[in-house]
Amino acid sequence: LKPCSLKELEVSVSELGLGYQSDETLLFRYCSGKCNAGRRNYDLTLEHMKRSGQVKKGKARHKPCCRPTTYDDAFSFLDNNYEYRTIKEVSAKECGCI
Amino acid sequence: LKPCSLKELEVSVSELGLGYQSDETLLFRYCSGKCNAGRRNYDLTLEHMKRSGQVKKGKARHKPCCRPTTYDDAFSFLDNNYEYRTIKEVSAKECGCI
Amino acid sequence: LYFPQMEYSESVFVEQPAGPLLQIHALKEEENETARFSLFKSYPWFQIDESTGMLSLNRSLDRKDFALLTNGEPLKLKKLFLQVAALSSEDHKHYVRVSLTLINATAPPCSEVKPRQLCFREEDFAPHIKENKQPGLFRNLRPLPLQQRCPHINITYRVEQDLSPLGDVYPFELDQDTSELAVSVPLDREQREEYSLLVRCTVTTESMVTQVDQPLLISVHDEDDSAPCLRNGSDTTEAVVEFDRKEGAVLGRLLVYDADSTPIYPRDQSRNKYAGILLTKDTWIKETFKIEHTFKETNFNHVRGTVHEYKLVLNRSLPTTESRSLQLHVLVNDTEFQGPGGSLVLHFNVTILPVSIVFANTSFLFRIQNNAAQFAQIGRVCVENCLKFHGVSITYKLEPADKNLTAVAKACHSAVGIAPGQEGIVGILYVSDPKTLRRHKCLELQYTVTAVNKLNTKRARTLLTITPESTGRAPLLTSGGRALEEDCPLSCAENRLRSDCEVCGGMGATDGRCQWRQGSGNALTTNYSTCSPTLQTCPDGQCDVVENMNPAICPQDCTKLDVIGGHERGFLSGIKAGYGTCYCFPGIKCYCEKDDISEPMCDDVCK
Amino acid sequence: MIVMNIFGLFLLLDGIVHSLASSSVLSSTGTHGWRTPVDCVKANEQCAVDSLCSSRYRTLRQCLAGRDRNTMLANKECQAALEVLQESPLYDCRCKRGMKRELQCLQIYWSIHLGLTEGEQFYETSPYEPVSFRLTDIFRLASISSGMDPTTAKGNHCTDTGKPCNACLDAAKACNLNNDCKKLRSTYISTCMKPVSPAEPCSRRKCHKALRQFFDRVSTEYSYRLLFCSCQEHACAERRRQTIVPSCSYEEKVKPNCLDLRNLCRTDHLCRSRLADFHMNCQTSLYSVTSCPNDNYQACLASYSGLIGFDLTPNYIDSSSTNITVSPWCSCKGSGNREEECEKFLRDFRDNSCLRNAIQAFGNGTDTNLAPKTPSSSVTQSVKTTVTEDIPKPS
Repeated sequence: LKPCSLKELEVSVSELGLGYQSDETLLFRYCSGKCNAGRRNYDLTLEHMKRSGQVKKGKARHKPCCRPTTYDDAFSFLDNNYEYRTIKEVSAKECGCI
Repeated sequence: LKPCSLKELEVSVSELGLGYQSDETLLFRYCSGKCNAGRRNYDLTLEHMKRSGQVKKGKARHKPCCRPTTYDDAFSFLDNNYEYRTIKEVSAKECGCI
Repeated sequence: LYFPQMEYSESVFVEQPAGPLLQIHALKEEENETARFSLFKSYPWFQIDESTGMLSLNRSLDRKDFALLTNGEPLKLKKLFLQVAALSSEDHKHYVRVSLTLINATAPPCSEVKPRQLCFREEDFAPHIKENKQPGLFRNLRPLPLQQRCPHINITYRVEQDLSPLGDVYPFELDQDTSELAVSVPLDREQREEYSLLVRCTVTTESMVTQVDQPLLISVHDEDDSAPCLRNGSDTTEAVVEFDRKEGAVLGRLLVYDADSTPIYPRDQSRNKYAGILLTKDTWIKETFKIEHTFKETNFNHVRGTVHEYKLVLNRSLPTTESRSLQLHVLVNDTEFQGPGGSLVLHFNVTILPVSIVFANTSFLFRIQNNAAQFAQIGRVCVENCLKFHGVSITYKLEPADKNLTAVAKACHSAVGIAPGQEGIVGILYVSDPKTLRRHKCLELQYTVTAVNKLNTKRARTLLTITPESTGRAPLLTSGGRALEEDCPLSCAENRLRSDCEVCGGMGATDGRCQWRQGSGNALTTNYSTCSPTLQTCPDGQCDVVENMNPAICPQDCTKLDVIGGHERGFLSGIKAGYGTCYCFPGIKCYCEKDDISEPMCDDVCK
Repeated sequence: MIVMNIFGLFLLLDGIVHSLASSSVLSSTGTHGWRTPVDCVKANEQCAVDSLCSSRYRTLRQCLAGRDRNTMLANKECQAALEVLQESPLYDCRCKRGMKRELQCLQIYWSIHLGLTEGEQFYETSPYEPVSFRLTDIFRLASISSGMDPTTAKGNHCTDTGKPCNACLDAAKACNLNNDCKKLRSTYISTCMKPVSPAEPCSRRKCHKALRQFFDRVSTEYSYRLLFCSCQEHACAERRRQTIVPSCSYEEKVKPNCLDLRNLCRTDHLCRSRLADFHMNCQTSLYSVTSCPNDNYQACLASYSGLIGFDLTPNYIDSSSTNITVSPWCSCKGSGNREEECEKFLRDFRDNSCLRNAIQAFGNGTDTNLAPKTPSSSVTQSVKTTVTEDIPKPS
């Protein structure tokens, strides 16, 4: 599995699955991949605490996750009823292991 | 399950599991809880893309994770061999759903 | 003097021989006027005859001249604007613009010139004649340069009038020799403001006779020669002030007509200006009423005229106690009409009725479930005719009817509050302290409700009874025996599933339980699924005063925060339309998502 | 009829003074030789370092700023100032669309030209330098990016068989794949759709500003495709009509009088310049193949798009795909005696064969070699001349 990075896919607005119907398309960018090199002392400690029962399992995450750190600007488009819509934070701009 | 927030635990350095032996203690703070209200349009879209097969499952995370957004300053202590040690980014300062 | 067209235009080819270009006409406004023509700026190539107004090319334009004129830019054609001045006898100068299209090519031979070009100029502006003015020549039909260049081609014109609806004979004559058109009598725009002629041109060469037709539209320009009139309308109207006592309320309106047209441009120098003056010295009247005047174009049998509207408007809000009758007179004056009858007077018979603040019903009766949640709305109280009020602000106060109550009874009575709704016209009753209602098992609550008019402290009182009722429903318990409600979120809106919604209560829930609205449709819809404290008022597109008391009550109507997923915001707040189910984390954000999620998808990456 | 309250001094100097109005021809008596025109900001700087020029320019500005402009202009000093300035580079300076300090350049231009012209002109000379873009270039651009080239847009329907071609949709797709275009388009849409108060569904001023920024900064390769896409069916034409978010930027409850709107525009130097540019570059010309002055479609399209985001913002008046009619949001009701002038102003938008040919040529990616519809004789009375019968003369 490749390290955490930005991927992109050209999709129509309808294909976003948010409920908007529009044939306009956009570049949907998302974060995918592993965060091997992202762990900190915190993660090591937390993992140890969970193993040693000091912290209940399943509640606190001891691994960084590959997630967007910033998002593209709001995206506006004309839907199929000729109404203008705007969607915020739908596409990632930068990814990181957090 | 409570929303993502900061928890704390007083532990000795030895209990951190990082291999240092010192009876000094510190407040270990970590992030735990649910990220119900943290999802963005990005997450809804990514989940839909994974369901519809446009994005391979198991690669990209469609939920925010409850993680530290900032860390406490480095922590220094005297270990049991009377040597001074410093550990960085071991304790969380602030948490967030990212 | 005036020029009978907005602009003149003609084209000039390079190396075109000197000769006549354009005949400029100036028509008289007064009998004794004469015009002396001149070019505002002189050019080496053009000159105008002082008395006849004939603009001519006095030396032809060569390629060098053209380059000079175009600053050396490689252009095929160049527009040059001349200003022709006409000086009248009283030393008043009038200007008209002549746009010459200079063409960087030699003129085509006569054989290549089409009949239409021989007969009519390419770009010509429609002529206009001022009403009530002197007759005179106003247009030369013939393109003069071509007349000079192709003398062997015989051109004759005939002018025909179209089938005029008014059946009148057009007052225009054509001089066959000079091909010039003249208006033969003073015109009256209020009779007719447009004449549509058909100009028939016959081109005769050695081999061919061709006829070319072209319509010619002559418009008649207006002057202020009509007095204001009522056109069998009335100059008097009744104006009653009762429930709408708010500043700006329109009490009555009257119309005045003018056969003249009234341009709305240029705004500040608009001709045919009308004034509407309230004829009074009484300061109370001046402070209480004002006249608003607007006008717009209208049509009197195919001719544009003007209709002026005078509205009597409240200049300030009137107290409910104000009551009087009076007649107001408004002087309407056509400030620019010189003749007699330039003004008339309108009359408004004003009757101001007092408005009483009374409760129609002798008492109010309401029921409330004893497990109603905080901010559950109980009902609305309102003085008589309150929904018709404008500019009348009422405050409502709730006091226990019985002055000496026990401590518990006092506590019970304090569990209900009243808030001013709908611009301070109604009083909305709501549960402010549900725990007290439940703890003390409060029985019938008896209040006196007082309505006070803010402006003049007139008040009205009546009895109000609220009867808490038990639902008889046992609280649902968890497997561990704990009341399920304790696991419920503070806000009904937070429940995403029907199953959670209907077992939980939440702020604003009238019978202690949230109510589920099952939406319809597969796209964005106003009928989205959602969990509400009471479907009667939430969501209804209105964030009312009680709902606005806490973000957890009805975010569907009141949220101004982010909404994630397919949605359309309400005009100022709330969610007007959503996709699937809309649910909210009050104070954070709302979501609108597909509601048929069979099982949440959590692959290995999301743990 | 333009009745001028006369400049007293002009009467005196009538025969001598040669201050040319709208064309840059130099005085007829002396030929000053031809100067390469500079931009007005530079010309102003050159004038500033010349004591004679700078003092006269200051005088002229005072003359124009005075309460009764005409009488002020009639006095000797003002007249002398005009004479000197005709010798300075300020006299025929020009500006460039999108140049740095464009507004300042235009203010300088009009400060000179308002002094030279007599009263309100129907057509004013454009302050902008003529666009010398060769015609075919913009159409090669249009043909590349209008879906003919598969690499630029996803599933470019115009070449797919079966699915109705929607060039405006493809233009939106292409825009959404370009960062600048997507960002600035989303900015103007969200700005124009944002409610301000119960009585104000949007801020027209902010919407106009965002639209101006879009058309100034986004390459015409994307902005023209959105604005001038060619349509064969209603959906495409309605999308084209919606491009400038007309509910906020264009429509208003009451339609103002067009002369009123033009007057409002002319109180703002930028709008005044864009209108003059539109008139200059889109005025139907009977002597050119394309009906456009000097056959320059690009100049006409550029000046049409230059009007968007101003008081006179024009738009397609309906979503008909068969004929293209654009107009500012105004009517000629209440024009009084100036109805003809108002109708003519409106015809320059609604019945303009140069503009229509330019839009169609861009939309179809055609070049001028394909002879467009023969330019209709746009006799001011806009009624066609009919040649009835040719009767051979009996020999």
